[in-house]
Amino acid sequence: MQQDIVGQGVELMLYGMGTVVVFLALLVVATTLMSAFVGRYFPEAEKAAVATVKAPAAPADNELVAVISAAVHQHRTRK
Amino acid sequence: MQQDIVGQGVELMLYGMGTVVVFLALLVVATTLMSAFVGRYFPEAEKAAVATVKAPAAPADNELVAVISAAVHQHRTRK
Amino acid sequence: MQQDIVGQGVELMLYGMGTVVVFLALLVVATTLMSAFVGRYFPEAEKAAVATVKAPAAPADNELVAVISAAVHQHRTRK
Amino acid sequence: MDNLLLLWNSSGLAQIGLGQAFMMLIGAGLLFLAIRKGFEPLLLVPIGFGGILANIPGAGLAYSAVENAVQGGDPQLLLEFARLFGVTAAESGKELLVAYGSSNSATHLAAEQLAMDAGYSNGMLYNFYSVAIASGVAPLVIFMGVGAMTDFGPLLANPKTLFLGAAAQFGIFATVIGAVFLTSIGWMDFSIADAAAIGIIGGADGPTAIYVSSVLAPDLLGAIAVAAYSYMALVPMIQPPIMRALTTEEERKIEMVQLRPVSKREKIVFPLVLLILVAFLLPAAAPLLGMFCFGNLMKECGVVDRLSDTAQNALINITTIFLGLSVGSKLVADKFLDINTLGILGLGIVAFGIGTASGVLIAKLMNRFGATPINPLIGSAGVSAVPMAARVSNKVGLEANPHNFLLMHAMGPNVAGVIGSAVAAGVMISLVGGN
Amino acid sequence: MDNLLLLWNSSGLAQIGLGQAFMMLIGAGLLFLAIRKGFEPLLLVPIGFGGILANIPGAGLAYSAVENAVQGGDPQLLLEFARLFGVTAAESGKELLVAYGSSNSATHLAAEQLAMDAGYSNGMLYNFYSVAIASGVAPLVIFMGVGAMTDFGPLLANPKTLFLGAAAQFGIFATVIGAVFLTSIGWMDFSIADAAAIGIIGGADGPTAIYVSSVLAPDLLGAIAVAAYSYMALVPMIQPPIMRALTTEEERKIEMVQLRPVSKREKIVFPLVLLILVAFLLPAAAPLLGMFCFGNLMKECGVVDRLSDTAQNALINITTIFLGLSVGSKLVADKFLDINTLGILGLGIVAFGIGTASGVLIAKLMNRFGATPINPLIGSAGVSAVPMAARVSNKVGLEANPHNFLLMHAMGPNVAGVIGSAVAAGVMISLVGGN
Amino acid sequence: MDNLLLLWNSSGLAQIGLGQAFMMLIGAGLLFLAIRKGFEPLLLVPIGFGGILANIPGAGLAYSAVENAVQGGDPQLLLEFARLFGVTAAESGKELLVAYGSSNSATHLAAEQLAMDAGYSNGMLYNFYSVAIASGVAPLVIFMGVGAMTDFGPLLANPKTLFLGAAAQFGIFATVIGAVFLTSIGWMDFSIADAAAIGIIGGADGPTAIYVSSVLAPDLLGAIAVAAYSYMALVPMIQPPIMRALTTEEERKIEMVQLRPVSKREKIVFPLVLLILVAFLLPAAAPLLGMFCFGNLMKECGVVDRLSDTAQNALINITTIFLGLSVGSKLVADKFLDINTLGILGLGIVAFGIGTASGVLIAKLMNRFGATPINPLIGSAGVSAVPMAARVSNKVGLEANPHNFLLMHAMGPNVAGVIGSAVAAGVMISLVGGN
Ligand code: NA
Ligand code: NA
Ligand code: NA
Repeated sequence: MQQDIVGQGVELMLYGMGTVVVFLALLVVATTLMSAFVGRYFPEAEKAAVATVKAPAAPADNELVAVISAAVHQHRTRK
Repeated sequence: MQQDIVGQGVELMLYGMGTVVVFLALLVVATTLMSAFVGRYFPEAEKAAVATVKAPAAPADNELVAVISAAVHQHRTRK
Repeated sequence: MQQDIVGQGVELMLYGMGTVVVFLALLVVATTLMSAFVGRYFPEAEKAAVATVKAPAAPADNELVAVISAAVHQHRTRK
Repeated sequence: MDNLLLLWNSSGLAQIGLGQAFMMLIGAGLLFLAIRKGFEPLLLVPIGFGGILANIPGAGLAYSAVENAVQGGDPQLLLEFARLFGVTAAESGKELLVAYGSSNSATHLAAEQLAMDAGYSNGMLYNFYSVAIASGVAPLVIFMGVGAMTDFGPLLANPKTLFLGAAAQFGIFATVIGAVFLTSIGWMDFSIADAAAIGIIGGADGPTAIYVSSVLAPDLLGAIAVAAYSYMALVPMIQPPIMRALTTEEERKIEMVQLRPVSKREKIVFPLVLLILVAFLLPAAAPLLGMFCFGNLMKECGVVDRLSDTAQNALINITTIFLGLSVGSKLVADKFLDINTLGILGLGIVAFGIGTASGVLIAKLMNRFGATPINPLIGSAGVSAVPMAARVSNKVGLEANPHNFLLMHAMGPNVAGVIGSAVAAGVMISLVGGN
Repeated sequence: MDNLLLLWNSSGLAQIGLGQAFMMLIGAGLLFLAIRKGFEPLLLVPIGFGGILANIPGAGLAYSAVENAVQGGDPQLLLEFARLFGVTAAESGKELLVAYGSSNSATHLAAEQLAMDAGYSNGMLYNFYSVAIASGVAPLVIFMGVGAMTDFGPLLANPKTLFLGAAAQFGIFATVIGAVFLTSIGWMDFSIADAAAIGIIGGADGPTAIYVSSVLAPDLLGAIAVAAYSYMALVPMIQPPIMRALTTEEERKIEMVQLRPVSKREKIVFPLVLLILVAFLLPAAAPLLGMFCFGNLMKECGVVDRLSDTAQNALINITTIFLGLSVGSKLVADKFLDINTLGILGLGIVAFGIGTASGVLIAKLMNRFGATPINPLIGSAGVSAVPMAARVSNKVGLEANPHNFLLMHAMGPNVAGVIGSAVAAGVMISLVGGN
Repeated sequence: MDNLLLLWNSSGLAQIGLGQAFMMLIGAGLLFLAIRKGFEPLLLVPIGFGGILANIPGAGLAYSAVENAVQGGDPQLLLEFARLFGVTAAESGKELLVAYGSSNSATHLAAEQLAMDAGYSNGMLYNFYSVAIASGVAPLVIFMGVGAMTDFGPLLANPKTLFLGAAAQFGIFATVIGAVFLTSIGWMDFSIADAAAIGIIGGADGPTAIYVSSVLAPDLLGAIAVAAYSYMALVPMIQPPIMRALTTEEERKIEMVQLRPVSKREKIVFPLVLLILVAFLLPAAAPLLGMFCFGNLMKECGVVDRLSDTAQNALINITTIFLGLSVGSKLVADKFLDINTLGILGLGIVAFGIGTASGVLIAKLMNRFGATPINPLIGSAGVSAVPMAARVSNKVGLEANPHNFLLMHAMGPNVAGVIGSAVAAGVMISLVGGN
């Protein structure tokens, strides 16, 4: 990379942005194929519902804390 | 510190104890001012009660453990 | 250990297996004596029951998780 | 009497510099924003507090033993350092440290031994930084925990949204151009590696930003991390105007089709698919995305819940505490107070803006040519800033159409943005990492 | 253009070797077994995933800075390494690394400095391995956690079962003989230390196997750990046929007398008794059994429950994650793909078989000469593999006699087996550790 | 045959010394006190167990690789060490280690390499000690956790009680005088740094004592930590007689005015006020009080509860386990069995007594001249030993007046005592740390 820094920056942008787009495009393809394959050969209809309900873990975790602290609170107020 | 060790010890006591007293005295002043300032400009009467009730965390934590283990115990005995 | 590797292996087996057996035999003796001693001088009939019930910790821990997640589940379904 | 002098000289008041006082105010400011305004408190509380600790005059908590020794300023010792670094004894302490920085590993070791023998030791925060960040482990462990908290369901239900995650990364590279431009016109002085690290702020992803700058521009890490987390907290203020400016009322009203249910198995296989793609196309992104996929696999596979729970709680919390304090150690005055820091803060917010804009615009494009309707508002979520950006999309959508819940739809580009910036990080490390 | 080349050359596809591709399949296979078949998932998920990461071409995650530098292959640098290791520059990279391995600590340090100065660094997994396993801490911490989860009640109620735990360790030493035999006839090439490490697979105890091989045969650690955990998961398939073959219907029907209640105090004193015996007879086993006893004491003493809970949860989970990934780093193709690995896998299953058999046979013997009846099926639990082996004894027992619950009786030999293999580990380390 | 010999020689019985046997009894005694009598079990269980491990003959768990190598006693190796340390080869092992201790960092490194190359390695407990205590991190992390468990409400409601926390620290400095006096009359042999470290026992604060002695007198750390925790457990026996002797029935009957409610905001600002004072007046106390304030801020600010919870549980528990074992490593016979240890134990209890007395006396003084009545019994709580000392004040108060609940009033001086001893620690480190 002998050329000036602006040149380097432009290059970095071209190659970088290019890679990101290509990579995620391939990921779209791979994911779609994977989903089709799994759906075709390993269907699992009933579980699906659960799967989507279970949703993100973070909230779940927060809820857990909430539940417990609620319990603690009850416990405190009870005595 | 060329002088004998007893001298060093006495010196350490004087300077050490002095610093402790001065430091905590300044902390008394700073704390009092801070409380006055906060109380004057950022009053928060209703919250206060809660604040003092919430008290030390350690007990709270023990209680939490207590609550949970109680739950576990119930659970065990239930089955 | 100049001799050939097979010789070393046989030796390792003899001394190793010997040590294991001797060690665990001594442990049997020591344990039996200890139990007798504790039973004689520090009996603790009532506690015993509890002790055996409490059993392994791992399950307990799993149960705990179970209980909590149950709580969380209720909590979720409730809302 | 000498003791009294000793005590006074060792006190902060006797030694405090203007810069340190100022940086302590900055630290206090970050604490205020975190506690009162709720700006990413999990990171900004430790960072702000660490920033205050790092600037305590005379404590040298953020300095290595060698730095503390040089600042100690014993002439005899300075002479030995100068000889060791092969510079003239006349050099000032600052120049000595520059020479130290550019010397090789063997010299580093010798200098450390010299400092230790003279009774100096590494500061607490310096040790935290070495273990948590210089080793690269803390950002990776946090990324694993984030993976264990991430649900790829919405992304799997609508993979096209990955393009939005890609588009929003344009903010990263536009910022790189901005940084090199400011350098070329002489306003700033960034190397290409610095520019890359600054750009990653536009990734709106804390651990990624910290990881990249720890590799490419350790000196700028403090400013970059502070900018990244502050702007992530400001997303609800930064994004909406841009989103409204670039979309019509009708577009914002667009309702999207209900997402299909995603099976557990797809969720288990996805992190492996992603891992394989990384392995074959971009090994430089393997540490970041590898740990991310590992965390997600632990969450989804359902057979190692105790590991997954620990990764989401005890482990990520412990790591966050030390990561935050370590980042704070980079807020030490003589490293942070620099015109470049202003440049970084300025470029960072530009990065967020451009990322948001490109996400929205590409969403409009896809909407034009795609079959199923896409609400352009979910494009802005592509910058990541999980889950804030997705919530913003949802909120702005509700303003236009009270019955239009975009949250789940926005989660797709949102997590795609995390992958996107990690990929960008990989490219940058493999292209300019060598420098 | 050069950048495009740079990116392509740095991509995995350009660099992947057949071995790496194969090992990534192995890693995927382990994940499949762990997730779908439930094979010891807590360890095999991290190990399998780590194995995939370790073989990502071009990422060098499992290599030290020096290994990465040598593979980097800059001629000038290789020349300097060759000079440093005192070999002719002609040597290939592989030979250079052999010379590096056999050089002394000072040379190691110099080589690391050389690699660092050339811009190479340790891979992520290599760092995990150094901290978690090479230091020996991870297996010890896990053993402490296991101790905190172990209930010695059944063992204390019937100490004789310790003999079954001893008998089953014969599998370990028989395997040693097997390993040296294969070497003597030239099929394999194991040192006596290697043979000892391989034998410990028969201990059916993960942390013990990892600890021993990290001391005696680090290069074989990957294969040994994988074999140990896989076969522990296969216990329900490996043991029953052997148990049935060696026992008569009548023997399997034997009902054992109800275990006496064990007092809390006995349980508190036991780990100390064990510790004293270790201290006086086999100091080499002190780290392993010491931490094991410590964990158990924390559990039983009842006054440090918060420490015991942490040892059983957060601490052991965190350690397991990094231990698993570290073991995975040993699944790197050029170390794992070796005829010796096949030998290890073969010998390992033999070890399990022989251990099971000797446990059952000694149980029959004790049954013949002892006063109280012993069901020979509990002998097989002596191999440890807690609690799987005990469950197997119970299951096979129920087949013969639906009212015969052997689980608690089998827990005695089961935990005795853990002690037995730790003792065997100690003997081996003190006898061949010096080599 | 040689193997049998090898095994016997490597066994403990063949090598045990009287000192080691005695120290193992001491360790068992600590376990008894902790488990049966409830003496600070969270620390004394790990310390006691670590003490037993450290004294296992032949295992060398508490020794560095160099110490193990010297004790190994291979003549050739000893010769090389002697040359390295520049002493005559005639020297005994003990003298060699003294020379090693006084040699510089470069020599240390060379000696370690020599020992490693000879096949020796650091003992498990030695590694724990290096990572947990020598680095200073464990006491700091525990202090952070303590901060996250501390409620400054009572102190804020009645700041004057800070003076009681100051007064009680007189025990620390009186003990320093005692130590130097015993030295001057030749009964003991303490340096001024040793004396300072011993005095801190009077701070009745575990982590502070361990932190200070790790800096000022690492060799005395074991005795100091054991004394500190034992006497903290004995507070209910040590304090009441002194409190009764120095107060009249009437004084003990004094009822104090209900504490005013303290607002959340005061609690959030207080740790920052304290931090600023430390920063400006006593940077040497910054690591200890900085982490303490950080923990407290995390607790009070209310926006990082998940970090605060982790700091109070998983993190502090994990750290406590390794801190305890590390302290135990200092109970190794040849370092602990020393007349100085008796001196330390004796001086320690004196420190507690004087601290208690001065707290009570100053309380009486303040009562005489102050407006609002102060019950002198809360003065004894100024030694810290949280929360034991406060409970003692409450208990003794109830004896005199069954309707007089002093607990909350005593919590003020109690936490003030923690700050007080941390300040004293800072002064000592900055005054004698240089030596
Ligand atoms: Na992003
Ligand atoms: Na075993
Ligand atoms: Na105190």
